Amino acid sequence: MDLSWLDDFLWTYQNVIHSVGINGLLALSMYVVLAVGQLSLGQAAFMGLGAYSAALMTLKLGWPFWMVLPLSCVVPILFALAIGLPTLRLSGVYLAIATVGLGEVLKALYVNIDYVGGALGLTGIPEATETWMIYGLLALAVLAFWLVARSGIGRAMEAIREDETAARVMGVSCFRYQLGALVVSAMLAGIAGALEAHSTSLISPGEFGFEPEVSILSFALLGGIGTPIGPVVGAFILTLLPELLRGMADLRLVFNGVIIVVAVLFMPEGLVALRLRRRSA
Amino acid sequence: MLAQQLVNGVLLGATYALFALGFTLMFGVLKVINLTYGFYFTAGAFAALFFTRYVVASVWLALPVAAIAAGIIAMACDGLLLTRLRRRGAPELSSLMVTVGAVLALNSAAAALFSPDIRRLPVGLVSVESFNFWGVRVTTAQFLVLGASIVLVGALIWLLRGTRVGVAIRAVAENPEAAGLMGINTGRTAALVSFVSGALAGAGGMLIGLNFNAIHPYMGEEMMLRGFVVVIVGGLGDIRGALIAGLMLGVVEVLTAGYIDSGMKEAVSFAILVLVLWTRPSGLFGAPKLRRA
Amino acid sequence: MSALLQTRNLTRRYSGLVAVDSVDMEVHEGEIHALIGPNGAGKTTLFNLISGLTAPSEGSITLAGREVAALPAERRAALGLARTFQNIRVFSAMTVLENVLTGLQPRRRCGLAATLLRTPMFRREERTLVARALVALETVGLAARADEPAGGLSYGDQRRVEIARAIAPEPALLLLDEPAAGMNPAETEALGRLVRRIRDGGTTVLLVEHDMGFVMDISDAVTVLSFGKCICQGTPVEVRSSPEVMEAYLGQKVAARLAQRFAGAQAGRASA
Amino acid sequence: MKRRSFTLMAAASVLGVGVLPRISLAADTIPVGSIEVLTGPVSPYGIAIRDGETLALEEINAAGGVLGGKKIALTVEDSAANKDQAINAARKLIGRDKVVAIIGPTLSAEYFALAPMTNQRKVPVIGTSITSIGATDIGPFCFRTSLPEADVIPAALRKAMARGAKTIALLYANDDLFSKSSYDQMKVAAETAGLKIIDIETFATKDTDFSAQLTKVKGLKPDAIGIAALVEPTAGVLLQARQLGFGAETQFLGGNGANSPRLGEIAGAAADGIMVGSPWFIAKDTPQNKAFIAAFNRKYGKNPDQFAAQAYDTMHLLARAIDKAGAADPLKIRDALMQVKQDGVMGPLSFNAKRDPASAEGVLVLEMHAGKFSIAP
Repeated sequence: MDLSWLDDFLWTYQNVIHSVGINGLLALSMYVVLAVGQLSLGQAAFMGLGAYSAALMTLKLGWPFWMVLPLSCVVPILFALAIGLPTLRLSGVYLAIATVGLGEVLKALYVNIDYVGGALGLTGIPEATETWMIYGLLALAVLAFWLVARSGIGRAMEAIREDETAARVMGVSCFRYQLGALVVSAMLAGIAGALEAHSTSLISPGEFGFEPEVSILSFALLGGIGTPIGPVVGAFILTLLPELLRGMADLRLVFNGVIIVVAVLFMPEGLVALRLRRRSA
Repeated sequence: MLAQQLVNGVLLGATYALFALGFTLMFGVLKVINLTYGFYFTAGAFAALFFTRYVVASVWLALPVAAIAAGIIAMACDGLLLTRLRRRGAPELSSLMVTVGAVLALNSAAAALFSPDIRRLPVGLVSVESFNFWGVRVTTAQFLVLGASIVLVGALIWLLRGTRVGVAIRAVAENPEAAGLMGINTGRTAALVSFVSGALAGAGGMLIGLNFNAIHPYMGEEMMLRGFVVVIVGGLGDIRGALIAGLMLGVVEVLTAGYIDSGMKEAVSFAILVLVLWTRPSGLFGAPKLRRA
Repeated sequence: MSALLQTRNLTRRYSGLVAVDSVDMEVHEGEIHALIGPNGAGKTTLFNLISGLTAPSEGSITLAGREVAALPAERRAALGLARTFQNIRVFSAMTVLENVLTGLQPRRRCGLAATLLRTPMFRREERTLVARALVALETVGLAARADEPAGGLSYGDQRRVEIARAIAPEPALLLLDEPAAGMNPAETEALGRLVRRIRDGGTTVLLVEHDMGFVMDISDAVTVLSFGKCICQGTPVEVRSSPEVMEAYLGQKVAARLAQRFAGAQAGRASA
Repeated sequence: MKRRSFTLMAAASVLGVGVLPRISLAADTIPVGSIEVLTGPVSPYGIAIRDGETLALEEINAAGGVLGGKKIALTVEDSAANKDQAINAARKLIGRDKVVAIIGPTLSAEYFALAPMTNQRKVPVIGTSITSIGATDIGPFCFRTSLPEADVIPAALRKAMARGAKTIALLYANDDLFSKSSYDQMKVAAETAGLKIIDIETFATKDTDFSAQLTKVKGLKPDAIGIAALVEPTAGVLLQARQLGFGAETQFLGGNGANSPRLGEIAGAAADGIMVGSPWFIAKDTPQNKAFIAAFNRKYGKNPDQFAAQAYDTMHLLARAIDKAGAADPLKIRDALMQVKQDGVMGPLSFNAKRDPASAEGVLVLEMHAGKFSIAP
């Protein structure tokens, strides 16, 4: 069988294939926060921090990618702690409010620092991301979340999501779980950012603002947060759909927004309304 | 120069305060972080734009038109998006998520419909002349913003403190269930509060669009970021706090740009936000409200 | 008998209102202790203070000799405190068994690493927890419905799920907030047997209840609260004959009855 | 391998790709690609470019095409000002449509994102609106026909100095690449020309309040103020500057972003007197230009702008290069591009060794009066 068309296909759609997987990771990073009943609107910002710190390690320090990739989650985690520690002690939606402007503020910061390339961003980032890395990490993350969901930790998370007060009197420390989830989420987003930076040769300040942020939320809500697979499926659909429906680019964001509204109002379980059966006695 | 900069700061701060007014009212009563609020602001500005361009070029007529149009849109959004959740007793996170999605859809749709170009209200709608007080310049539009802010704040306080409707609104803000048992129609009160907040936003959108000569589909989203800082620093739902915090933020931003570095403006406002969250999470003027309480 | 739970000068003020006013109370190990008083006497606030959902304005709470007033609710749960709620709070999307397993959180020892690696210890622990949860369900008589979603159960059964969830970790002290509300006489009687069985299993029970017959029938000790103050503490017989209680509480019997009926009607609506 | 190819075939059918059938078309037409911003806030620029190149394409094909009668088939892809979409478009044009050259993309950031990949794949990319420093340094297959602002701004600065300016303050939008590179080159040009830079202020493209910066600048009393930003913030700065009392004693200079009729529409009288350097002007009196404007009006019913003019010239130059190369081969076309010369609507056009336009002869200084640009006296 002649597979040269396959090479062409792979080359042509390499960037799409990468985006799909990276968006899957981002959707999972949103999932883990939603799974403990919180909302972070800073996932794109965390991704940007990962992308910038990774690109800087590669370009300015010349470190190899196998070192850069794991280290790319350090800065996002520090930011997550700085924002999560005060806000998660408070009730309700403070985390969401504190993170809503984070992406835009970091953008203003990036453009003002010449060391990180100003308005242009960082160019000439060597291509080091391989498709298998993205999908390997994605598979690993799904597996890990699945294992966690089917355990006492997963039960505690679901309890927090359903009723924080009841969870607390059962000995579940909402603060610790929520902070832990935020840290894991920042870590995932940061690594996704590093993969993104080393997949395309340029990252620029405007890529990590409010709109990508809300798009990430729409991935998670389309898929539903009953399982870790749901958000990934959501990300796949919403990344491929604009490729299929070209010429509707203006309406892409409208569509993402409408998905969130419809998901919350009419199908709180998500499109992929699965729920893990943990055990049958 | 310092005098001019302080005036610049106060005028900028007045626009922030004006914007934050309805936002904080909406949260105070309905207990919802409503991100579509920025869209009402845009809608008011566009309503004024079309009105002055195609109907009558008059500020005094355009202002109520902008307010009423935005108020109706706000009421419709609340009815379509939030009433259902309120009835279901859904967590506040759901309401927030709905409005996050809605504002992305609405802003993107507005941009697709009207094109994202920056427009301005017809030249000559207000005199472009500026007044000179001992070297400090203030324009007619700026006076208008300042004056309107004061009038709107006064009207809002009168509505809340001096009318029967205000009593109902405050009762719902305090405890919606008890208010319902006392015979207050909470659904109608919610619609009314949405209308008033939306109208404040719409009026703000027109005045600020007039002042800065810029009306575009994303103007509300731009203001929203500042609006968040203002309502958190002022304390969520605290009208007086929002006014003070708005003015403060305006002055701080202008002084940063004028005397430190114009590139640091955004960073400074966010730094204030984080600082307040760490030290006084209920805002500068409120009592701390921890989860345990 | 030593005091398992002791409050000293426990006070909670809201703006212009003292909900709980310097309450000194002792609950002894192995007893069924009832907390009674007319509506609005501060019983639920006192429960919230003891379980850690509300921070006291003043005073101390000791649990098994340990000062807990400053600890958050989740830490008190780990020290052996469990409770149910007046308005039922089961996790409706979870199955009955999962609800009870969640109640066993304080007994869980495996961390994230063991969870991810599915170590033998993790598997053993899951098996043990499920077994304990089933025992608790057996106790309340719901073992057969373990795999049904809790949200689909009847009001009375949800109440029993909540009790199973609370007793599964074998707490030292169990707080029951109006467990008999909305139950018919037969159900109330069964509940009485259940509470005794829980006590006999080694768990001290503190309960709020409006059904006087039920209270007087099963309680070893009774504390009477009125307008936030503790006005009487003793055995059911002592309390029944106390002139203060007669005056403060039984004088308002009609009101209390009405309140009870109202609560029952409300509960019935909630379960529908 | 088998399973992988199955998955990929499934993915291919999901994506609705027709990789195979397209290749057969390549025999009688020469595929050329273009990537422009056709949707979103920046779309007016991309649409102007598409209009310009489409007009040129029709002229070329009507005149018998290239390589002895073959027609050029142009595929225009939308990048939506999104880096990933621009890369996807370039990969599709090269991998699926087998284009021999790409015109575009519209934005410098998109150019920096996709050019390393196209350069590696050895397909020439010709930017028509790329003004950033270093864009064509990415590799030997990276071209542009737009003059870097370094070639345009000095003319305006010289005019200001001739009118007595000795000091200048610079204001720029630091969050926008186009504005930032405009500023970078304005700064170098001012230093080279001997103007004293007494203050540099920044703002964000979407800002509406510039009073703090302008108040500070006013205190320093510069002879001239250079504004490097897109047209809308430039208009905003001018309007507020007039409110704060800047008068005719201060000369205003704009970057390439200000070189748009929209400036007069938005800012009205406040924009009077601002000067910009421009590689092209609608009233430029050459036969090529007159013919272009007439043809553009016939086809689109409106006047072209500089972006349409640049794209129009670029498409003609590319056709010439394909003819000169003698084959639809990207490598040969690249070499031919280095040699072709053309006298188009912008003036003489050819590439220097760095693949930038070789000549800045056509640059004019424009000044605004009553909302309209004219050639500065």
